[in-house]
Amino acid sequence: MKPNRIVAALQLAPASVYYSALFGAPLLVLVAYSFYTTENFDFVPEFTLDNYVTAWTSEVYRTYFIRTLRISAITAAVIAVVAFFYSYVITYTLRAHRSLLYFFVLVSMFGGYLVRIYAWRSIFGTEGIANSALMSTGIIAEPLDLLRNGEFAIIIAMINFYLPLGILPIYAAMQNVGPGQIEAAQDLGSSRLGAAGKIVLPLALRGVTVAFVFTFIATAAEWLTPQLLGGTEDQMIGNRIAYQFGAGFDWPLGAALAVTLVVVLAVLLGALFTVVRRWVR
Amino acid sequence: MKPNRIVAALQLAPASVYYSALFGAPLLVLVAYSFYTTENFDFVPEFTLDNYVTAWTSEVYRTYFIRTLRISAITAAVIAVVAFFYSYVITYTLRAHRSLLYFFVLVSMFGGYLVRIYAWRSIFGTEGIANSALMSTGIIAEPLDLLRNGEFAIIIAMINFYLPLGILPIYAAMQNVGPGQIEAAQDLGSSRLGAAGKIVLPLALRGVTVAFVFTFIATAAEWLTPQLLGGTEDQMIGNRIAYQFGAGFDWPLGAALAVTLVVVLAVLLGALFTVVRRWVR
Amino acid sequence: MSATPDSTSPAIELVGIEKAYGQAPAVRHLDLTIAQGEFFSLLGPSGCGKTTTLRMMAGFEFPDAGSIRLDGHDVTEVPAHRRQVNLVFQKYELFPHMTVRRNVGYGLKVRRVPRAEIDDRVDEMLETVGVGAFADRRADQLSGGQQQRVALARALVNRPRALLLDEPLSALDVKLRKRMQLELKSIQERLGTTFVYVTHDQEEALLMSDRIGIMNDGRLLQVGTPREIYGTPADPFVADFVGELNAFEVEVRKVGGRVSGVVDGSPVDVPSSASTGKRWRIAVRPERMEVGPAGRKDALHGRVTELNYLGHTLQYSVETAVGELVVRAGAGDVEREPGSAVSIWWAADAVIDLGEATP
Amino acid sequence: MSATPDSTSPAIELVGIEKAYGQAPAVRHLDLTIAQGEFFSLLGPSGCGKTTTLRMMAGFEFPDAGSIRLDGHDVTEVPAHRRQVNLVFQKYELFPHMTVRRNVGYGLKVRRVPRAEIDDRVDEMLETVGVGAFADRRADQLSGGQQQRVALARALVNRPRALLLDEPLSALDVKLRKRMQLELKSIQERLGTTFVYVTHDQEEALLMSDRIGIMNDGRLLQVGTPREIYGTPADPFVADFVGELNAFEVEVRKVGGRVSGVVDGSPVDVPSSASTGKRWRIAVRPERMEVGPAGRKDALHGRVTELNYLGHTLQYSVETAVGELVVRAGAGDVEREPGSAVSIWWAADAVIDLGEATP
Repeated sequence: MKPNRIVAALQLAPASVYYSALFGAPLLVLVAYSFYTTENFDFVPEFTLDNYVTAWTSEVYRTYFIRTLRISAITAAVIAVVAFFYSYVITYTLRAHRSLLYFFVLVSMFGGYLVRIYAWRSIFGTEGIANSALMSTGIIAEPLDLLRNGEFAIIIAMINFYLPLGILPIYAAMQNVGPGQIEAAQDLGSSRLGAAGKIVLPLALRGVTVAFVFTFIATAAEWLTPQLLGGTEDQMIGNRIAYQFGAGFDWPLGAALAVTLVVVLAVLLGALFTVVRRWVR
Repeated sequence: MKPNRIVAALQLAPASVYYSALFGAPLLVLVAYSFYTTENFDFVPEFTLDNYVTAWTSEVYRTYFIRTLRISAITAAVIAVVAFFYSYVITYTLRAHRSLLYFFVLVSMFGGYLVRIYAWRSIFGTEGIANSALMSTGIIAEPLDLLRNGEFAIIIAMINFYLPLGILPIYAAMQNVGPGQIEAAQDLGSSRLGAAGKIVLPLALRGVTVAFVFTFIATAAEWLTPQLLGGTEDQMIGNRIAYQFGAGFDWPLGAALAVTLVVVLAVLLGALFTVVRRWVR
Repeated sequence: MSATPDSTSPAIELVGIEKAYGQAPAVRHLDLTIAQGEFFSLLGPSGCGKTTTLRMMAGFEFPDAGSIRLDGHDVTEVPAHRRQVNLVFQKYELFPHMTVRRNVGYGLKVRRVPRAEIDDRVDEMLETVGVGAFADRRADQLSGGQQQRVALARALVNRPRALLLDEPLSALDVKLRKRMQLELKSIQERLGTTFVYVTHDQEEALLMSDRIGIMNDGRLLQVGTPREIYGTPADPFVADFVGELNAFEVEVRKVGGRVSGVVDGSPVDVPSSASTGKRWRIAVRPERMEVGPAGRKDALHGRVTELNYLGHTLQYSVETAVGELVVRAGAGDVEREPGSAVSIWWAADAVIDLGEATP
Repeated sequence: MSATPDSTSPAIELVGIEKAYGQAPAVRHLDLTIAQGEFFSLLGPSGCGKTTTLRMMAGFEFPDAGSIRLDGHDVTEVPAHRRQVNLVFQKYELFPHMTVRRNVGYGLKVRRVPRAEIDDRVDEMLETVGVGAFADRRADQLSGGQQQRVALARALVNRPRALLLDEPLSALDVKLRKRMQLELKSIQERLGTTFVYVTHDQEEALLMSDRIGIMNDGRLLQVGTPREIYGTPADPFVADFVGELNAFEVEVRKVGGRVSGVVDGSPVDVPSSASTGKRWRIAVRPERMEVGPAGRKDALHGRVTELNYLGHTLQYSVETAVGELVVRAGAGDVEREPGSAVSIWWAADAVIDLGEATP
């Protein structure tokens, strides 16, 4: 009678399986590993909480976690603000070119990480362009620490890399707010800026929140950028996790760190969503 | 008189500068470096074509280039096909859930590369799950080469990682083809499959081409996945470039390889666009 | 695959059709027979179930209960692409990447009609609907009216057993819509194809249809010719939806030996079904009411509150004892300025019976 | 910030307005004066420049040349948010995240009107437009008609010097549109606010307006009352766009001492401007033509090709020597079946002069 429903169910199945496999399975494996015991560089399925004890009590890891959250929060916040204005301008002011400008955003999501990260290295390196330029013009006498590899360099580079990720959801949300609604606000006496704040921001707030969350998660899980730009000291928790899965060869500890990161992010972002939802009401 | 135009120009400026800086500048730096001479582990600005001679004549690099193009072409082709069907299903068949399913796609673009790459390593590793499972069930007696780290593993993992990138443009293109047009084709006697082939595919072809090109470029520039999954032998040109910029410390040769890759990709994809455009007419 | 209709059976029969979406019923126990060659309209407000009914005829929706017959054959479960009916969509749904000619030839090509025959039939149909000059344009380069014609040609060229039209003119502007109404009607008469036409515009339905079915809330309330629907509506909803209406209550009494309605002291004609001592609900169309100088006997008395000029007619709003009445008069008639006292009366056959008033 | 209009100046004056987008002129040398308290409509087909003109009055577009005065003050360069006019948008453009009350109060809040006064004025205005019951609903939970009323209230609550309306009823269905036309008109009369109303629907413009300006192709062709526009159109475009028209050519000759047009051997009345020996183009509205039995002298002769029932009227298509004419008669008149021979005539004052025929 209703062949469409059966067909739909059959077609939904592969997608569900695909996404459970993609996200659910690795996480389960990770959770399982985090309770394994490490013996002589081998992992045995004996239940232990040791990995979590190490992950939570070690001063070293706490420093990494706090640095990671700080870097990600700053990066995500800057991206949310910049992405809002970028989306606003391409959606309303430069409406005629918006497809092209949006295409730029998409392209820059995956275009040449390799080239760009080396460009950043040459800017922020020990002998980097940033310091050399300032020194040669006589503005500074000695290389500034800020402009060397380190937290600042990581944040600047990650803002550059993840900005498109922040633009996507905000741009999408703004497509539902017609220029007509902005005109209506102007007609009623709001300036352009007033309309942006009172009409566009509330209506696109969900997109802004999603942008913050996306970039927060993505940067908190980063290990490549800090590895290449962070020097030896200013690395993030992702580097410790990668190390335990790689050269460190302590997968259970790596898994416990990863699970801890996931839980911390979930709690923080859950709180954020609650606050935003209340604010919107 | 027309304050909006001036405002628009002022607002367009930062975007233009940003994107020229993002793409143009690194490329120019790269091209410049590729003509530098390497002397005693230092690079001096003396014009030479030696780097290009090495890049183009060395048997080793040719092997890397060919392997890279083969891997990327297969990956991009599989992604284009799978992404078309995925987009088709979420746009038309599962219309009611399409926002959710599209959200899945977006999330999976950046969610947990770290976790997933280690999951793939555990599947395809020397002692990987794929071989162990088949051997323990007695289907095979010895580990299959195919299921070890290598080209096959790279392709499978990259399809998984870059599929969302392929879905984005195809999904976007399909949003312009209403379900009404499919119904019109059915009303005129086409089956569901016929309508997909005769109406949806031609109308979404631009999106399919863009998906192929995006994923081709992105995978051809990859060096991380082959480094982690490709074993020592089956690496891609990106690994050689990264090596020359890193441990190899021969930036001019690395730059010449990168410029060569960009040129080869530009020529191949230019040809593809020409063919597609002619076919559509 | 002959396209000649089987003239011994009705074109379309719907028997006991029921259709619900989840808990919400869309069509409730609908029976309907449409004759060969008829121009039949389904008329009703948005959400009344008319489009769902049409889509069940087309094979895009399937009834939960009941059956659909096309030329006498049961097609209840036959999907759209194997049903010999064609649909003209509200938004045309042309294929933008094809020329007009390829759009129109699509259905014939899918059905593997020989190339030469396709060309002939497409050309002929493009001439019939008047877009022969645009045959090699791309469909997305046409104006709304031209797209409408191409959509019509694309459906008609397949010689369907019935042509289904889903508000095909609603996207056109007033002037063009009026012209297309007459053209559609004349094409239908020339080809003799059965047309099932869905619309929410009562003027359109009255003008074009042989018969009209009025739907509301999933139910088919009345089926009849335009004159029946307009003149003797079977139901207060029908009366109000088709044409404008002045509805009011009168007290039914015997006045001078005749059963009359009494309003404001004056007797007015009531339907023969009205019984003495009850309150009865009647209605009179604005153009059936006459307006004249105050003081006339056996008339309603009132005062003009508004006079609107509609070009071809004058429209009065008149405040009376039964409420504000709308009256239309020819533009050449004597004008009564706002504020003037007037009498309003009507012929006995202008009264529409809406039944006993509910207290 | 008193909202009382300055009654010594016109509400709005446009002087020599020119506006082009790139090379495409949108408005060409437009002069227009709209009086205080007037209901003025700008009527024309889509793309005629009427919306651009309205948006220049609102301050969303700025003229390339010419000036705009509001209550006598030059506002040509004043942007929308500092102009004391308000616009009702075609798609309403309510703020979906706010309640009805907050939507309507938005303009007052932005202008820092005291909280208590905002509440009073919003409540009063919601009652005026009839959506008091929905004050605390979210704007996106309303029906189309309710949204329309809220949009009106949101603009009117600011007591604008003029209210600009951009096809505000075009998204509503027929029945609701007709009701809202009368309501809008009555609200305008009650408040005495100057309304500038953009529409492409000639019936709407005739019904509601004190005066109408007809635009085509960026030019203002005629400004006048509905009767002037309909009865003595200044231009063939106006004649055709406002109301339906039977236009044809006659040969002007002296017949029995009088200057007459001769068609098919019969003399017909021609405008006094017509000169003997020329071919003249005249037009008669369908409802001004009379149809009667064949054989009448001094009439056109023809054959009925189509008879359509429109409820309140009958519409004939009649094939004559000057082409197919459309004639409307009251629904109560004697009916002439398709195929019958008929005469068609009209009163002398029914003739619309379209000027000398171009050979």
